[in-house]
Amino acid sequence: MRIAIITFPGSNCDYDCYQAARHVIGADARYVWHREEALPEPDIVVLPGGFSYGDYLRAGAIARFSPIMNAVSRFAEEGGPVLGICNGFQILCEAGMLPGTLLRNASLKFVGRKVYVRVENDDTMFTSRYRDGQVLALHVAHGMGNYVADPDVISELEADGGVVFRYTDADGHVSDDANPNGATNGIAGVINAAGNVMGLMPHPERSVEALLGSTDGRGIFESLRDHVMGVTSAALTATMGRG
Amino acid sequence: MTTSPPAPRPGDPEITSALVAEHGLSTEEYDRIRGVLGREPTYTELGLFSALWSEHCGYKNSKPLLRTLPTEAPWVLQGPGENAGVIDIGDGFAVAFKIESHNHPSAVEPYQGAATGVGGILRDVFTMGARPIAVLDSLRFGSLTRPRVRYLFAGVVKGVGDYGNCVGIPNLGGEVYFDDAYEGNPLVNAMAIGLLKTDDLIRANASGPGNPILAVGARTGRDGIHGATFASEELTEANQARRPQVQVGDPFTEKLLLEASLELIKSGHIVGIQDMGAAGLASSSTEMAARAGTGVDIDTSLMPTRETGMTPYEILLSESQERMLVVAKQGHEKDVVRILERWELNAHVIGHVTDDGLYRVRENGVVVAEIPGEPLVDGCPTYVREARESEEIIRLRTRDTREIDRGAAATNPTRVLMRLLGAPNIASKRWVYDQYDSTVRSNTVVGPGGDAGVLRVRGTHKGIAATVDCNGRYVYLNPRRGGMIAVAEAARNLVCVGARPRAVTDNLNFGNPLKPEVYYQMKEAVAGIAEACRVLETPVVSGNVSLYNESPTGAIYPTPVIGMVGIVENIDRVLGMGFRNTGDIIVLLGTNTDELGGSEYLKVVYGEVAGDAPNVDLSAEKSLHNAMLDLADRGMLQSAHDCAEGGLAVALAECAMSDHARLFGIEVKLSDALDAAPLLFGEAQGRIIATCEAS
Amino acid sequence: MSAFTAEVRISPRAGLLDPEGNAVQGALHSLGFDGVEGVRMGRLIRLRLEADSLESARGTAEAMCKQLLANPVTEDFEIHLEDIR
Amino acid sequence: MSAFTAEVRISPRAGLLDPEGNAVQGALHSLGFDGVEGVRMGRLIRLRLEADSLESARGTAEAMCKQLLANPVTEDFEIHLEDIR
Ligand SMILES: Nc1ncnc2c1ncn2[C@@H]1O[C@H](COP(=O)(O)OP(=O)(O)O)[C@@H](O)[C@H]1O
Ligand SMILES: [Mg+2]
Repeated sequence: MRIAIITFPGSNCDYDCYQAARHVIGADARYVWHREEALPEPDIVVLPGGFSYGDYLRAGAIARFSPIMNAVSRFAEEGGPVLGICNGFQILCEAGMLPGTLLRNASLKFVGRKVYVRVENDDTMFTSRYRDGQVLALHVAHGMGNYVADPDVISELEADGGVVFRYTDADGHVSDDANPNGATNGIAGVINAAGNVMGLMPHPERSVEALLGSTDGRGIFESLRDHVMGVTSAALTATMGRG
Repeated sequence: MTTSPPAPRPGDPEITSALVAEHGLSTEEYDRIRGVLGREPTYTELGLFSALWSEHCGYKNSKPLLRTLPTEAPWVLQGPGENAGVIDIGDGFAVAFKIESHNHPSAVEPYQGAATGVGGILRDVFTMGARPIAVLDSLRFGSLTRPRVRYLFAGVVKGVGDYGNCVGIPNLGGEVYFDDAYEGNPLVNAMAIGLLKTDDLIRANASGPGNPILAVGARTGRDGIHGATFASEELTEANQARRPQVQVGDPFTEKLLLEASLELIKSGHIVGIQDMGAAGLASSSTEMAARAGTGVDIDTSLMPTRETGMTPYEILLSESQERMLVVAKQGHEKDVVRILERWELNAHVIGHVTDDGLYRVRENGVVVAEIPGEPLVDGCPTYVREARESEEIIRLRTRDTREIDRGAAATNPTRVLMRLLGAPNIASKRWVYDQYDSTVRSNTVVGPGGDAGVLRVRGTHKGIAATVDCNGRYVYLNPRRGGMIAVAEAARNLVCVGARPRAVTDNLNFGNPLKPEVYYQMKEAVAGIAEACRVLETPVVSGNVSLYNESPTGAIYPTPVIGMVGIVENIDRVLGMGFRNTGDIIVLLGTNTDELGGSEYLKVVYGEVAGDAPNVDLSAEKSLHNAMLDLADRGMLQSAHDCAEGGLAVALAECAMSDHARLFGIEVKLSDALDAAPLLFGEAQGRIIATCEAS
Repeated sequence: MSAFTAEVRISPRAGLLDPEGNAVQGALHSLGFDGVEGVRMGRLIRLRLEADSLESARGTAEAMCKQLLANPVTEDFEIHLEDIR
Repeated sequence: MSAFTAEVRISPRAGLLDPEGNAVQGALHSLGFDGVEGVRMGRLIRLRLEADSLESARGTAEAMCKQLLANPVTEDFEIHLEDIR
């Protein structure tokens, strides 16, 4: 399984994603510099967190014009899984690959701490290893995670399983206190209608080892591995059948 | 190569005694400059001497004291004098670290002042070939009741956070104190730690005559001209007006510089690299040459500038941020430029290394400064000043604290405990560190909020622990003891997480050294630090001096901040401060004593700063640390926390409440024959609260 | 060719939440500026550009806003040009 | 009492580095807007306030800028008022 991790100038969680993908999931992880025009035939593309272009103007606004983004959007159009984490989520929104946008945190302060999120849709290629209602302990670290979209977009997301993660307390209850950034309805992660592009503000890649306090983030990478392996073996069967 | 002495540059001001004084140079110093040159200096040369012979670069009032600090141990790979100190941690890895102050800039513009402070210290670390892996911040402000203080506090924290967060370096801890003594002159000290393969260590030398010198990174503007001199005098109304233009940080460019520099160092195309920090191009180029015993020949008209019409004087002294000076191997310029361009950075050759030992600056080829390099860098006169202890402090120290204590602790211990827990100096600092990313790079085992931060070292079974500490009130009451306590407490914080203390970086924040009372504090505090570092086997490998920390309200508390790094041999044995299981046994390692001097109790309940700083027995401290490490290593402990401000009662409460999602109750029996106040709230040193399983 | 300065004023679209504006308004109230309402935080971008005519400068500036400077989903913009040559 | 809208235009002081402006300028160039120079990023704040007169509204707005809205060390501001009642 090959994971392409796109590195923009200012990305700083590319290393964490690489380590998680390679050493925890055992994937063939590769960094792809944003100036490249082609992807190295990956099974999965990850847009990691950080501060691409310093978050200047708006988070993700400049990065989305990077040459590699054409290839990323083609990859997504063909159904390839694209995961945007934190700044990666912001880039996907700016690029129009996910609905809505991420404004400054309601507190106007950067927030770096442990949060809890509830799995709202376990029927995706990113979350199949979780159960609906499961509460995960993950870290957030962002200044612009306040998810907003037009009211009808929000209703649609809510109705169609577009909301994948929601901030809650440790017991799975939604509250203002549990919401680190003021995001509408406590939305922490969303997925596109086709089900292959997901963005989230918390960092699953930082919660994959018990030594560091939580392994709750592994599920996303493991779900993706299941998805890729499933597809691959089906494709294999199909080829052999035709032969 | 011989050149005729530089002629005055058209447009430069004439050198008068007033101009010399404005450059912070005394008449004797000016005479010495004329002696070095054998003629009058040009304006450009005056600027160079002024910067390099400032306190900030030349350490003129602190060098004799600094020489008394222990700096050696078998594990020290690089002691003071380089961009950062470096220690060996085994398994082929080394750790580089240093602390730096940005007090004056933060008093003027808290956000940019703090941000650029973090930027500078990160560059000091990665120019050693080390990848920055942690930032710590040590902060002091006046009383939070004042709006200006709240503005400074909020701005500084945001500045520290935004910069480190953007570059992607986790914050591992720090400290924040509030006291009127820092009103008008906040302290902002930032420490950075980097990890490197021992083989990748590089020193900032301009060796090899003929080698090209390149300016890399941001363009040069007029920001911060004379920042080094500004940092070397008191903040007054008068110099507020001619203070340097604010330096603006660009963490985005810093991140690119970081990656590019590490790649350059690995590439073998360069011989040395240094940040253009305080006194900018002037100090970086002269220091690199001095270390190598070479000379340099640079042309300021080749420096890329951001503003028009900049003079050599301005270009040499600008403190524009995110710039580096690189000495490449001759013939490898193109490779260097290629690497930098990939990181979207610019590089320009501005001169070359020479073998004549001269520091030569040109403008469009015309020599505007030519100074023997050695005296410029090392010839700054040093002074041993008059030292005299302040009568007032002697009076405070010798006050009987039992007469101040009117029995609050005995009558209502609960109420006192609640007040102490709510006091700004003791209350949780979450408001601060929740604005910092402490988990990026996925190595943080213990983040801010514990006794010390701990990172694992990938590819080994080890961890690196770090803390910053200083109780300025103790140093004020008794500078020698206060200095010792700062070191002892830092070491104790490290052993509490299971790390063996290894080395120190110190930031000596003091007032005006020309005042005998202030110089006395420096001298005594440094003596205390030196002694404690000897006994605890933690040599000083890097540091920084920040003097003239005064404001209209007087000198700050003498505040020698100790940054200490320790090694965890077995990362699975790391301890936290919070209690773990109901039923665990709480034990106190160390002894309660009958001391209340300098305590938070006296300050919070009675508004008094008085009595002697707590006694410290360094050899007992050392035994305590060894015992603690032994217990940790055998896996016999569940948690450990040192007793600091607020004493035993506060420390116990902190252990019980460290995880707000999981609160514990406690039941302890104290059998000492002590009054309630010293027993519960005294700040006796050398105490650790540990827990172990009941069996 | 002529040179122009452009001032681009970007503001959050009416009706859209403006957390920063709310926070600033709260801060103004607590400083005693009670009569202040409807605080909206936007961006001001100033730049110089070359173009043949005012119309073509406007066209360029609009294109820059649509493509990059303003977020089409959440922000509105106005362009103010001045001929400086 | 009358009501006013105030538009506060805040920009980085001349000579100070503007890293955000540099990044935006670089992005504009790489999008093909070559003739763009001197990009400076500022802030635009719009609000409504009550005051007896235009002068008193200006006084209030200036006080707000000095105390909170603009950074006196790094930014310059302009105030534009309009009477809306
Ligand atoms: N400025 C800061 N930045 C990051 N962490 C901080 C800061 N100030 C305090 N902390 C963290 O808060 C905790 C308590 O600080 P302090 O009371 O100074 O502890 P101690 O007395 O053990 O040194 C420590 O873990 C410290 O690292
Ligand atoms: Mg402390």
